[in-house]
Amino acid sequence: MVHWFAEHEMRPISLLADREERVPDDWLAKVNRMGISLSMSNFGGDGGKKKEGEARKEPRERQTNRLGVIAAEELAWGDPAIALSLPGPGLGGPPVMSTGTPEQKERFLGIFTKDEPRWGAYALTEPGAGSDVSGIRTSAKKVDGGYVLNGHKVYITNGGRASWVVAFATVDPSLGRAGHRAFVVEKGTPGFTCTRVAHKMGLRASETAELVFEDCFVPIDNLLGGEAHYENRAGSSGFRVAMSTFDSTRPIVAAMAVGIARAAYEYTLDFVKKEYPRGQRVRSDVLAKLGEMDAKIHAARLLTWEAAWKADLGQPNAKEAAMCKAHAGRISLEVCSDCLEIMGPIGLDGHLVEKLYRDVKVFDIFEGTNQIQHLIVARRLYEPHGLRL
Amino acid sequence: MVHWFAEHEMRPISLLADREERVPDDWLAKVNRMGISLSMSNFGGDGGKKKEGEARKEPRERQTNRLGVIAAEELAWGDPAIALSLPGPGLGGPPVMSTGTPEQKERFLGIFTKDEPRWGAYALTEPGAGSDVSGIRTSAKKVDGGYVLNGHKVYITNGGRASWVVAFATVDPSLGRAGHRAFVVEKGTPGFTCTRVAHKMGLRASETAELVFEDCFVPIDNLLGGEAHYENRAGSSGFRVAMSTFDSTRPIVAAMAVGIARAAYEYTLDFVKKEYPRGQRVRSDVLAKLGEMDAKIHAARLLTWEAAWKADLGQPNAKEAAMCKAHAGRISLEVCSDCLEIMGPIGLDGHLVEKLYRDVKVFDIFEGTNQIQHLIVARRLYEPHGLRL
Amino acid sequence: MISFLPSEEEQAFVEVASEFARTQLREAAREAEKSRMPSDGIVAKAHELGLISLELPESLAGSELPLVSQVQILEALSYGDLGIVQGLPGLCDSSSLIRVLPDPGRLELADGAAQRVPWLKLEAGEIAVVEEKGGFRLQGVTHPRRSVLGADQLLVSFFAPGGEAVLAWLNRTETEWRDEAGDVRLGLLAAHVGRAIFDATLVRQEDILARGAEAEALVREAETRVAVLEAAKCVGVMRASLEYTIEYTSQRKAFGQEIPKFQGVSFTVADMAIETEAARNLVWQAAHAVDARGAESVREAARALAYALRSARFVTNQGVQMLGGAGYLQEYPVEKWMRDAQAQCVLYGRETAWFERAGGRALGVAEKEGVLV
Amino acid sequence: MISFLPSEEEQAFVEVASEFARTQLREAAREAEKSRMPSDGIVAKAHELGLISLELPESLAGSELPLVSQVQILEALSYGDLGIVQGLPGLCDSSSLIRVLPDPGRLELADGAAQRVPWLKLEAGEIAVVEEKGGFRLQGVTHPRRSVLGADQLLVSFFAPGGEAVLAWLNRTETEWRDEAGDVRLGLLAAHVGRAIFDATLVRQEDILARGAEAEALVREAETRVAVLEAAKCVGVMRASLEYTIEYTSQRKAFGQEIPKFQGVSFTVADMAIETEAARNLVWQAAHAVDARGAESVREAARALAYALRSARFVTNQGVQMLGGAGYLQEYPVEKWMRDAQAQCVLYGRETAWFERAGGRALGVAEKEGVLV
Repeated sequence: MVHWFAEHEMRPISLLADREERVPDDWLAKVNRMGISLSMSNFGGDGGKKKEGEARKEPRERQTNRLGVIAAEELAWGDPAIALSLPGPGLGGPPVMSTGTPEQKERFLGIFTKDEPRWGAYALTEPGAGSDVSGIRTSAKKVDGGYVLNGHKVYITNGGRASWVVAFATVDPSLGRAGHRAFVVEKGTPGFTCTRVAHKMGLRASETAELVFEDCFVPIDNLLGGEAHYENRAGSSGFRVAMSTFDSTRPIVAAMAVGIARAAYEYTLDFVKKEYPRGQRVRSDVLAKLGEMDAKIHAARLLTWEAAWKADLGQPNAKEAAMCKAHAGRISLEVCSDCLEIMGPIGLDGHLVEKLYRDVKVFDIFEGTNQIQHLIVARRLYEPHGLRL
Repeated sequence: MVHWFAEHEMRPISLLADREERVPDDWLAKVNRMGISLSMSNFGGDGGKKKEGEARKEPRERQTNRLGVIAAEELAWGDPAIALSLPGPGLGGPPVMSTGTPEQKERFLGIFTKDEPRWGAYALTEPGAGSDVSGIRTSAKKVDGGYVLNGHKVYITNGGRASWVVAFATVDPSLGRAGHRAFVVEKGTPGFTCTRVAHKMGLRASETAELVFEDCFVPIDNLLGGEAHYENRAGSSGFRVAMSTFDSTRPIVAAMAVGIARAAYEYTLDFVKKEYPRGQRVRSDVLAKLGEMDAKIHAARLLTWEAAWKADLGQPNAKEAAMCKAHAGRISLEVCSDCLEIMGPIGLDGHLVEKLYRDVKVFDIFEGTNQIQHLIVARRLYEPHGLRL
Repeated sequence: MISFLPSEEEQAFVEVASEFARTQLREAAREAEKSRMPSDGIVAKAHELGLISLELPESLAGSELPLVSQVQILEALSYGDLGIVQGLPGLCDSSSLIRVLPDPGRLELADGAAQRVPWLKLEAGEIAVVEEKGGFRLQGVTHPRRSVLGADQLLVSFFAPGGEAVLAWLNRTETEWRDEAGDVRLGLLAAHVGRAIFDATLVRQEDILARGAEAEALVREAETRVAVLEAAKCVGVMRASLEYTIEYTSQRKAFGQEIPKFQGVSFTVADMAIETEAARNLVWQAAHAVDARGAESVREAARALAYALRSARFVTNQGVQMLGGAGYLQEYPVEKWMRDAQAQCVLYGRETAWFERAGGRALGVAEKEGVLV
Repeated sequence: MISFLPSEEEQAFVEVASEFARTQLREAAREAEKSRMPSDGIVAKAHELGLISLELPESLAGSELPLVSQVQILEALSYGDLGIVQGLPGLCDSSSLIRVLPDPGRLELADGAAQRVPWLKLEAGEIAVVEEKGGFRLQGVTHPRRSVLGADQLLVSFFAPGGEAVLAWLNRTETEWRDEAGDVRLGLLAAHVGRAIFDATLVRQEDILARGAEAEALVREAETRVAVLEAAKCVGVMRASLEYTIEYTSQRKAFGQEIPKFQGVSFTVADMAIETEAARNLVWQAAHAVDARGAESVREAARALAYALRSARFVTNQGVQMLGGAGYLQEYPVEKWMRDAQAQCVLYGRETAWFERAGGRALGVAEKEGVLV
């Protein structure tokens, strides 16, 4: 089903959306009615879309994460930029699901209906901070009835059109991670503006926004989990919200990278078949390259499945999530680049592979750079030896 | 000339020396009479062998370093383990030449004559310290008329048979690098023993020794450069002796790695010519691998030449020395491994390439690991930007 | 979707193998390398534990385990020492060939697990073959191969002068050949690597097990199984190097701190872990696929072996690198693992050829000619 | 032994180029990408400085510089912006072909430097060729190539139906062809990349410059020169990415310290520097070799280009990686350099093919058939 959608609904508008740097509105409306959404929204339970109004007791579906990565691979195979633009809570979904109060889940996830395409977003990164999540500087000052936010967030997927954004801020930078808080800031809140939509190397059809909070008052009801959540636990809870999100989103991002690599690889297989008529001998180095891609793609996919599988079992999967992200981020670019090499100059003109190459690069950067993933893997490897990295 | 020697004197005993883990004595005596020595001994001026008795004013020969790397490549092409076993002051030569008093140069370098093969050695590394040269723990306690050394040194090439060893020790660990002193310790000095000769993955014909100093009294005359040398200059002089040695020895080590890679590559070229009779089509992936090796070897050689060339011009070359060592250390193993792949199982039995593969690995480790070289390169790259790494 | 959990039965078997590997193989590794064979004690113990007849059919008193179980056991054993694993008797690669034979009973193997039987898959031109009396005469010296020294029997596959594939079983008692140790120093020194020497050796008509398309199909299926099993062994040696490296570096300081705090060390170790896990998953998946569909899954098997060979070179090399000078010394195990892994690549590579094969299957080209069909 | 010092004259030329690159090309890069060509001002200035007729023979008012001088100048220019460099007029790749022609004067080029003349080295089967009246008719659409859009003239080399090589000069005023921009987005967007469309286009007998062995020799020599020149441009874009990355990362903090203090950053940057320097030296040496021995040095040229293409991909990719999210944004230059470098590889690769060529020469195989001679 998802593959059918990817092939017949996404692929046909893929190059167009890249050129126009946006996904057509009527397409989004149509897809929203079909109920298709990037499975990120389903993480940590089920997304709000289908079950609004039902009680959500977070029954960990045994297959949720595995189904999630399979769907993400297929959607990215169709088109990663369009996949990221699909209506739904996006990366904002997991923190609301995992940390939100029942009322918050209802309020923020309940808006995703088939009537109108809507988006949620996730605002963590700040200019000059990048992968250093602990160093956020957006401030949250406690005032009567809520908090006042001031700060600047960058690289926010769907940040401009989102109905709400999960934004991370600190109540006191000197507290470090313990001072972090997560807020749901709604579109139209005074002092909350989208200042810019970035032009990028790839993923051009996906909206990447910069957000600014200027004396932006956020009512106490929008503090994710409520005051109690941060008082009850010893420190660093807002930070943990951000971090635990990664363990479920990294396999999704890795799966998308796998989907992109697979798209490039399959496209190139078809290309080679066309270039070498039946009965002709294929260059051995081209065969070896194709075999190498096949191996890399499957290796990355299996690492991704492994991380998702562990999540489904309820086991800690931070190491596996980082591994699959690091591996998939790296090999997917290599695959796209090798595909371009095999296709030669023909590949420059109107073929999908060059677009996939531009798209895929950021998968080695966002949701934690390759370097951060290595740090996390190393940390888990040395932890049993009493070494803190 | 050097190539002739490598081909006709070294190659024939190469596999034998590896198996017996030593170079035959009569061969060493013969070679010593021929006056052939690994050009390391010629660094920082001219080695003691040929000009003993003459005044040495360190006239920087314009070509010395460049000739040195060319000779080192050829000798290692012949056999790297045997090259390291050639009589001469070895790595002990450069510090004596650069820092020794005229009397010390005379006394220590004057022993290298054609009468009898003799060796010098260089003892820096300690167990548990590895590349961290600044962390040496061998102690030098000032006493009447000299110093008493206590400590343990490892990985000393020709350490067992050397007539003397340049050993680094600290007069006070709390002084850090400023406390370092370099001594020439002569064979037979009471308290100075060779405790073990190591068995290694490769370079088996080269003697790698462990040395122990136990209350070993070294007369003041054997403090390299004399007391004055350390008093006149502000701190860290012993450390500098060790470090500046690297800038001239690393290109030599890199050149040897290039020589090994070239030997494996040329051997494999010949092998392929034999395997594919004239008029037969060679597999395109084998051709591409050979071309890649050709490129890598030449790239490494040129980096090595560049470092030597800078040294000949009297320019700082620490960055280039580290670059060529890092590059050559890495690619030479890749080349040997690829050669083994091309030769297939035949290469397992009595062929030179597998020996070269075992030999070459350590070239990415000794004289500073690949990691240390990267650190040095990075340090030089960021220095102009005011950043100390 | 694939499960990453071993079954309970597998788990028990793997634990036995792990225990044996840890307590005995690891310790005996250097000694076996020196004497160029595993000790009698090790062989007897391995036999007793049932670890050397995993692939053999039950009709020959083997365990006839599925590949997915075998790969776990072989990984566990090779974690102890790949060199010893490759030197154990049992029929080696030939057990995969025997496993796929329609009638293995005719081989009259009393105890397959006690025997050393290499499978010599002779390359075109490696040995001179002439037809004689419905059989063949072989003349020449083979390339070095595992298990050849002191082999009890030989399985040979070769091409007859007309290009027809032939698969034959040579018995010491009936057929004459010699073997030659040569001068092998790289690695897998306990694996009985040597060359077989045929001096007008007669392959009688009754020695022939299969020919033509049937022989080719058997060879292809057996090769596919061998690829998966050998890949699993690569994973074992990788894991050995990885874990030793973590252990060693975690206790070592330089420049005033634990060296894993330098990303030059810890990132490399992370890459070692990632490559090991990636290879492991590919092997696991290939085993599943071949268990289900036999030689049809040659693509999965080929890519698993190619990836494992490459990763094994990378991981064991970095293991030496991370130990620095110590890594180069024979008193630490990592240099041996690097040599063993490289020898494994030489014996079972070329890596590029396996990638090529996987690519060919993905593209749909004919195995032999590399042309599109 | 090789000297790594430029001559004084070269030094002066390089300084002019560097200044131009720094002050004008770097700044105009995005604009040129947007308008898909360098601005008139840039073109005029480049012309005025004599930077676009370096390879042309003096008989055509070119500078006829040795390659060893040109590679330094091209590196300096491409350091500014590779996209603009590839979009400047002047005869482009064809100037190398013109340079080796025995009688370039017959081409009647008023001002070569002002013209855009691609060299279409047509692959076997790319275009249908039929013989006609001692000349040929071409039919079909070529692959995308640099400088095709709005070309003033064409140099074409192709194989006649019998397999004979033909080299011809097509003039807009005499010959008809069309060009097509297509949909190019990857990189080198200012380089006039497009396809030429031949619709029964006639190559008259008088258009033919050479055929048979002579044509092949000219093509081989020109190709060798082009390889060196294009490799030099790769070095320029590498150096741009390297230096920008050093500058950017040196000012950036994370986790409380400057990010180059993490070896995950600084070691990668060191690798970028090593690869850039390695490629640079190979280019330098190849230029020396080709200056001295022409097409005989195809091995040096091929390995320099192959290495430079690979390194350019590596270095420009790591440049983006080291900048993190910023690297992916068009407001920083590194993403453009990565795209441009990849496009350069696509246009002048395949890297593997160049390595193959170098390997073939090292081994002594015939260029065309890949067989040992």
